[in-house]
Amino acid sequence: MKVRVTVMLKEGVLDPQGKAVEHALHVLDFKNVGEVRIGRVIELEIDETDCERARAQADAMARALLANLVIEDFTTEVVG
Amino acid sequence: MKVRVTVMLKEGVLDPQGKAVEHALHVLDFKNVGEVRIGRVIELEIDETDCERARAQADAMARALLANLVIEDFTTEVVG
Amino acid sequence: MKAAIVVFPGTNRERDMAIALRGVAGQAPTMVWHRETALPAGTDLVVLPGGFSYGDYLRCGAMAAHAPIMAAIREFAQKGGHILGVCNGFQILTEAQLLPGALLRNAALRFLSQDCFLRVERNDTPFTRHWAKGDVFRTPMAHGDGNYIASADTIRMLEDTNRVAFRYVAEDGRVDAGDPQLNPNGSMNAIAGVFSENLRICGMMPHPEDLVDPLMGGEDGKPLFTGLVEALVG
Amino acid sequence: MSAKSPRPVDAALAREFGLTAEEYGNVLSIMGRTPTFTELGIFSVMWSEHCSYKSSRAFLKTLPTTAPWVIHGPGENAGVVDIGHGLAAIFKMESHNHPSFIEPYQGAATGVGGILRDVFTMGARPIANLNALRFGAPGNPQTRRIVDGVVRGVGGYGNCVGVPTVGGEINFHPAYDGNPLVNAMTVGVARQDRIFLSAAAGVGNPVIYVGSKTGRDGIHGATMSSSEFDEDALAKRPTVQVGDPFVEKLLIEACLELMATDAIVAIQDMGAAGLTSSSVEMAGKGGVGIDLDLDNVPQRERGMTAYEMMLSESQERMLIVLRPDRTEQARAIFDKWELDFAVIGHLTDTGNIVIRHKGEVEADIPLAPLADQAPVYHRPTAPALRPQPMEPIIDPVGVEQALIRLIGCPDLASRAWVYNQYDSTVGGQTVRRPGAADAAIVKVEDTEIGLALTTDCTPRYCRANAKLGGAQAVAEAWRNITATGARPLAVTDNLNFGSPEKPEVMGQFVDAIAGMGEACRALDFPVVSGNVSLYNETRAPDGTSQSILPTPAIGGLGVLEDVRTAVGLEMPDGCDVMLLGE
Ligand SMILES: Nc1ncnc2c1ncn2[C@@H]1O[C@H](COP(=O)(O)OP(=O)(O)O)[C@@H](O)[C@H]1O
Repeated sequence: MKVRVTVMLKEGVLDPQGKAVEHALHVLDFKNVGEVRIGRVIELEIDETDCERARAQADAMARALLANLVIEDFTTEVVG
Repeated sequence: MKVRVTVMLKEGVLDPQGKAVEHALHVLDFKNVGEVRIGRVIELEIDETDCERARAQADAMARALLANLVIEDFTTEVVG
Repeated sequence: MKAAIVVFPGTNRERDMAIALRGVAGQAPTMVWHRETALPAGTDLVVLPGGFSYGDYLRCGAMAAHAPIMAAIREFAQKGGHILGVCNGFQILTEAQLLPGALLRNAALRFLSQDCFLRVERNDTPFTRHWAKGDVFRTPMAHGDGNYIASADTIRMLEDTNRVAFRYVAEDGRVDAGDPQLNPNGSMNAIAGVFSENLRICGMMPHPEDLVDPLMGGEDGKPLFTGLVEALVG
Repeated sequence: MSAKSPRPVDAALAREFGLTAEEYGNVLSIMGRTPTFTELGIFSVMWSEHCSYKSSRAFLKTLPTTAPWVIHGPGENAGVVDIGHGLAAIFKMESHNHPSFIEPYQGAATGVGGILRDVFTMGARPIANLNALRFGAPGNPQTRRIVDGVVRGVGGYGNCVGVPTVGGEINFHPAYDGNPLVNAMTVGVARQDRIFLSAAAGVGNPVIYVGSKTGRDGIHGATMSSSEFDEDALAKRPTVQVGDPFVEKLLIEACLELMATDAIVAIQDMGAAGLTSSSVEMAGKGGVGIDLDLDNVPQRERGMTAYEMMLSESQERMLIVLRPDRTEQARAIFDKWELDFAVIGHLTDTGNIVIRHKGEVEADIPLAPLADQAPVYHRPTAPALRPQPMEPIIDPVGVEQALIRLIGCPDLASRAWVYNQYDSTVGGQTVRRPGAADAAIVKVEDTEIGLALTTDCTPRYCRANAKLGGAQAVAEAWRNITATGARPLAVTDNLNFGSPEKPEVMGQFVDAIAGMGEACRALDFPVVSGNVSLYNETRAPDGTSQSILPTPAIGGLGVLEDVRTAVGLEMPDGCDVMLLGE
C-alpha cells in the first residue's frame, strides 16, 4: 500500500524557495501566478492492507521523522 | 485557483535521499516500510477560473521550470 | 583573450574566477550581469562561475538557465564560442541543455568541501591542452549537488565519443566509481566534467580557479587557464 | 493615541512581557501615562537582557577596549582594528543558542546571517566565518539531531552567501544537553575611510527599509532568549525564524554598492527586536527623533499590527538613513538586486520615536530616558561550586593505549567531518584552511596582508576556575595566532553562562571577565566587540534547572604584514623539534 506524505511550511513561515520560484515564473512571463509555496512529498511503500492502519503509520512516521513540526505541517493520503 | 505540481525522480533514477529516509525509518523501528521516494510539491496560486486552463498553465510551468525532464516526471492537479 | 564572467544573483565565485583569469591572461575579465541581453563585443570565452544562483532553490541552476543573458550565451554557443561552466556554472549549462545530463544531490547527502583528484581524459581541447592525457591534478571541490547523472544512452554516447573531460580518481589515477573516497559525490562513471559535441563548452564541478597560487596550497588548477589563454589568444 | 490594544496594559501584562514591577514603574514615570500595547512591547524588548545587557553591562565595562590600533571598540555593530595600508578588519561573534535548540538548522543558519549583517553593515565585505559550538553528551540521542542540524545550518547559510568558513571549535558535555551553544563569528575588511556607523543625523533625512519583507517571525525572540528554557519553549515554537541566505547575499552586494557612494548617513541591521532596536538605537545614538509610518513597511503577511511589525525578527533586513535627495539613487541599486526598498520615515528634532500605523499614533516614546533609564543590575554573586581537585592519576592502560583513547575521544577527534561540510575556499584567499594551522589564515584580496583567526575556550577549565579559565581562553587565542607568525591585535567574545539570577553563576561570570581582562591587558589584546548570552539553562523534569558550563568563547584576530610568512602545522622533512616554555 502506498501512502503519500506531503510536508509544507506552516502558514506564516517564510518560504524562500517559493518566493524565488514565484519571481522566476514572473520573469518567464507566467504573469497570472500568485503565491508559490514549495514542499516535499514522501511516498512510502507500507506493508499493510488496511488503509486506516497504513495512514496511521505514515502519520507516526511523519511526526517522528518526515516533518519538522516546528516549522512544517503535513498531510497523509493513501495513493495506491 | 490552486494547482499542485508534484515532481518525482524518474523511475530508475537512484534516489539517495529516499534511501536515507528508508534507512532512518527502519532504525526508528518502522519495520514494514518498503521503498521510499522523495519528491517536491509546488503549490501555485493561479489567477484563473477554469480548471482545465489552470492545469494547462501549471503544465507549461512545470515543463519550463519546475521539473527537469532529464531526470524528473511531474503531475499536476487542481486542489482548490 | 577577452573573457566575460556571467554574474547571476547568488553567484559567489566570480572573483575567484577573475583572479585566476587575470593572473594568466594579464587582463581582467568583464563581469556581465544576468539581465544583460548581449555579451561584450569580441568575447572569446564566457565563464559561468560557481555559487548559488537564485539560492539554488528549486534545483541548482534551474532559474539561472532562464536568465535574460542566456539567450545571448546560446547564440554564442551556436556560433562556436567557448564556454566554461564551473560548479553552479556546470549545473546551469546542464539545465540550459547546453551540456547533457544533470547534477543530483551528493550521494552522501552532504555538502562536500575538500580536495579531490581529477584525471584529464583528453588533451586535444582548449581546456585541457596544457595537461597530458591521463594527468592527475588536485583541486578543491565545494558543492552539495555534484552527483552527475544521465540516461544510460547518454552516458554511453559520452564515453563512446570521448566527451568526458575529467574523472574523479585516486592520486595514482585509479578510477573506482563505487568508492566514496575516490568518487566523493557518487557521479556516474566518476564523471567530474564533460564537453559539448564541438568540444568548445566544458562543464565541471570542482574549482581549479581556487588552486592557481602556491600561497593557497598549489597551482594544480592553473593549466586549465594557461591553456585557454593560449588557445583563444588573438 | 491608539487604544486598540488587544489587552489592557497593566502590571500583569508587563510581567508577562518580562518586565519587573520596578521596571514597569519606571516605564510609567517615563511616559507619564499608561503606555500603549506597542509601547509596552518596545520597552520590554529594549529592556530585555538580550538588548540591554542589564546584568552584564557593569562588568563588561571593566574589560580593556583600547589600543593604538583599535579604531572602534564595543558600542558599534562590530569591532574595528587597523590592519595597515589604510584598511581595517571588522569583526564580531554572536550567539544563537536558544533558537538552535528549538530548530537547529534554522537557528544556526540565522545565527550566521545575523553576524554577517553586523559586519557588512559597517561597510566591510565579509571574508571569513568561524563558529564555536558546544553540544550535549555524544551518547544523548538528542545530541546527534542537534549536531546534524546545526552543522548543516552553519554550512547551508555560509556556503550560499559565499563567505568561507575557516575555523571554529566543538566541545561535548552533558551540561549542554538541553542548551547547545552556537556562537558564530564573522570577519570583514573595509577601507578605513569608508566605515559606516549607526548614529543617525540630519533632521528631515529619510529612513529607508531594505531587504526582505516583514512577517510575524520570532516575535518576542529577544525576550525568549533571555528567559530559561522550559516546556513553554515548545509552545513558542512557530516563532522560529527562517533564514534566506540568497537574499542575504544580494543584501551584501547591494549595501556594498550603495556604500561606495556617499548616500548613507547611518546604517544598522535589524537584528534581535528588529525594527524596534534598530530605529531606537540609531536615533538614540544620534540624539535625534525618528518618525516611522508602518503602512510603508514591506509586509509578507496580511493584517499585521504595529506591535507585530515593531517586534518582528524577520531576517535579512536593514535600516538606513540617507542624505536628502539620494533616495532614487539608492532605490535604483536595490531594484537592481531585486530587494524590497521603502521609505518608512524620517528623522525629527523631537527626541522621540513616533510610530504611526493606519493614521493612528501607536507609540510616542522619548528616546533619551528609554536608553538612559534602562535597568542595570549588580546581581549578587557567590563563589561557584568547584569540582574537587582531581585524585592523582594512576595510569590504567599504558601510554600508547591512553594516546589512542585520547585521539578518539569526542573532544579531540578530527573535526574534518564538520569542516568538510563548510566551503572554506570560496573567495580564493584562504591560505590555511581548517586543520592546517593553529589559526586559519585568510589573505586580504589585492594586498600582501593576511589575517589569522581563531576561536578558543575550554569550558571545563572555566568550571574548575572561572577566572583562570577566562584568562586561559584569551591566552590560547593569543598563542594560536602567534603560532602562525601573526601579530595578535584584538578579540571579540561571546560570554555564554547560565542564569544570572543564580549567585554562583553570576560569580562565574564576574570571575571569568576578571580573568579575561587580566589576560587581555597583559597581552595588549583588547576586546573590541562581543555578545553576552545568559539564561543558558535546562529545566530538569524534577523542576530544578541546570546551568551550562561557563563558556566565555574568545574570537581572536591577528595580522601578518606578509602573508607568505605564515606558518602552518605541517612539518617539513629533516627539521629539528624544539620545545619552548616551561
Ligand atoms: N565548528 C568548526 N567549524 C570550522 N572549523 C572547525 C570547527 N571546529 C573545529 N574546526 C577546525 O578544526 C581544526 C581542529 O580543531 P581543534 O581540535 O579545536 O583545534 P585546536 O585544538 O588546534 O584549536 C581547527 O583548524 C579548527 O579551526
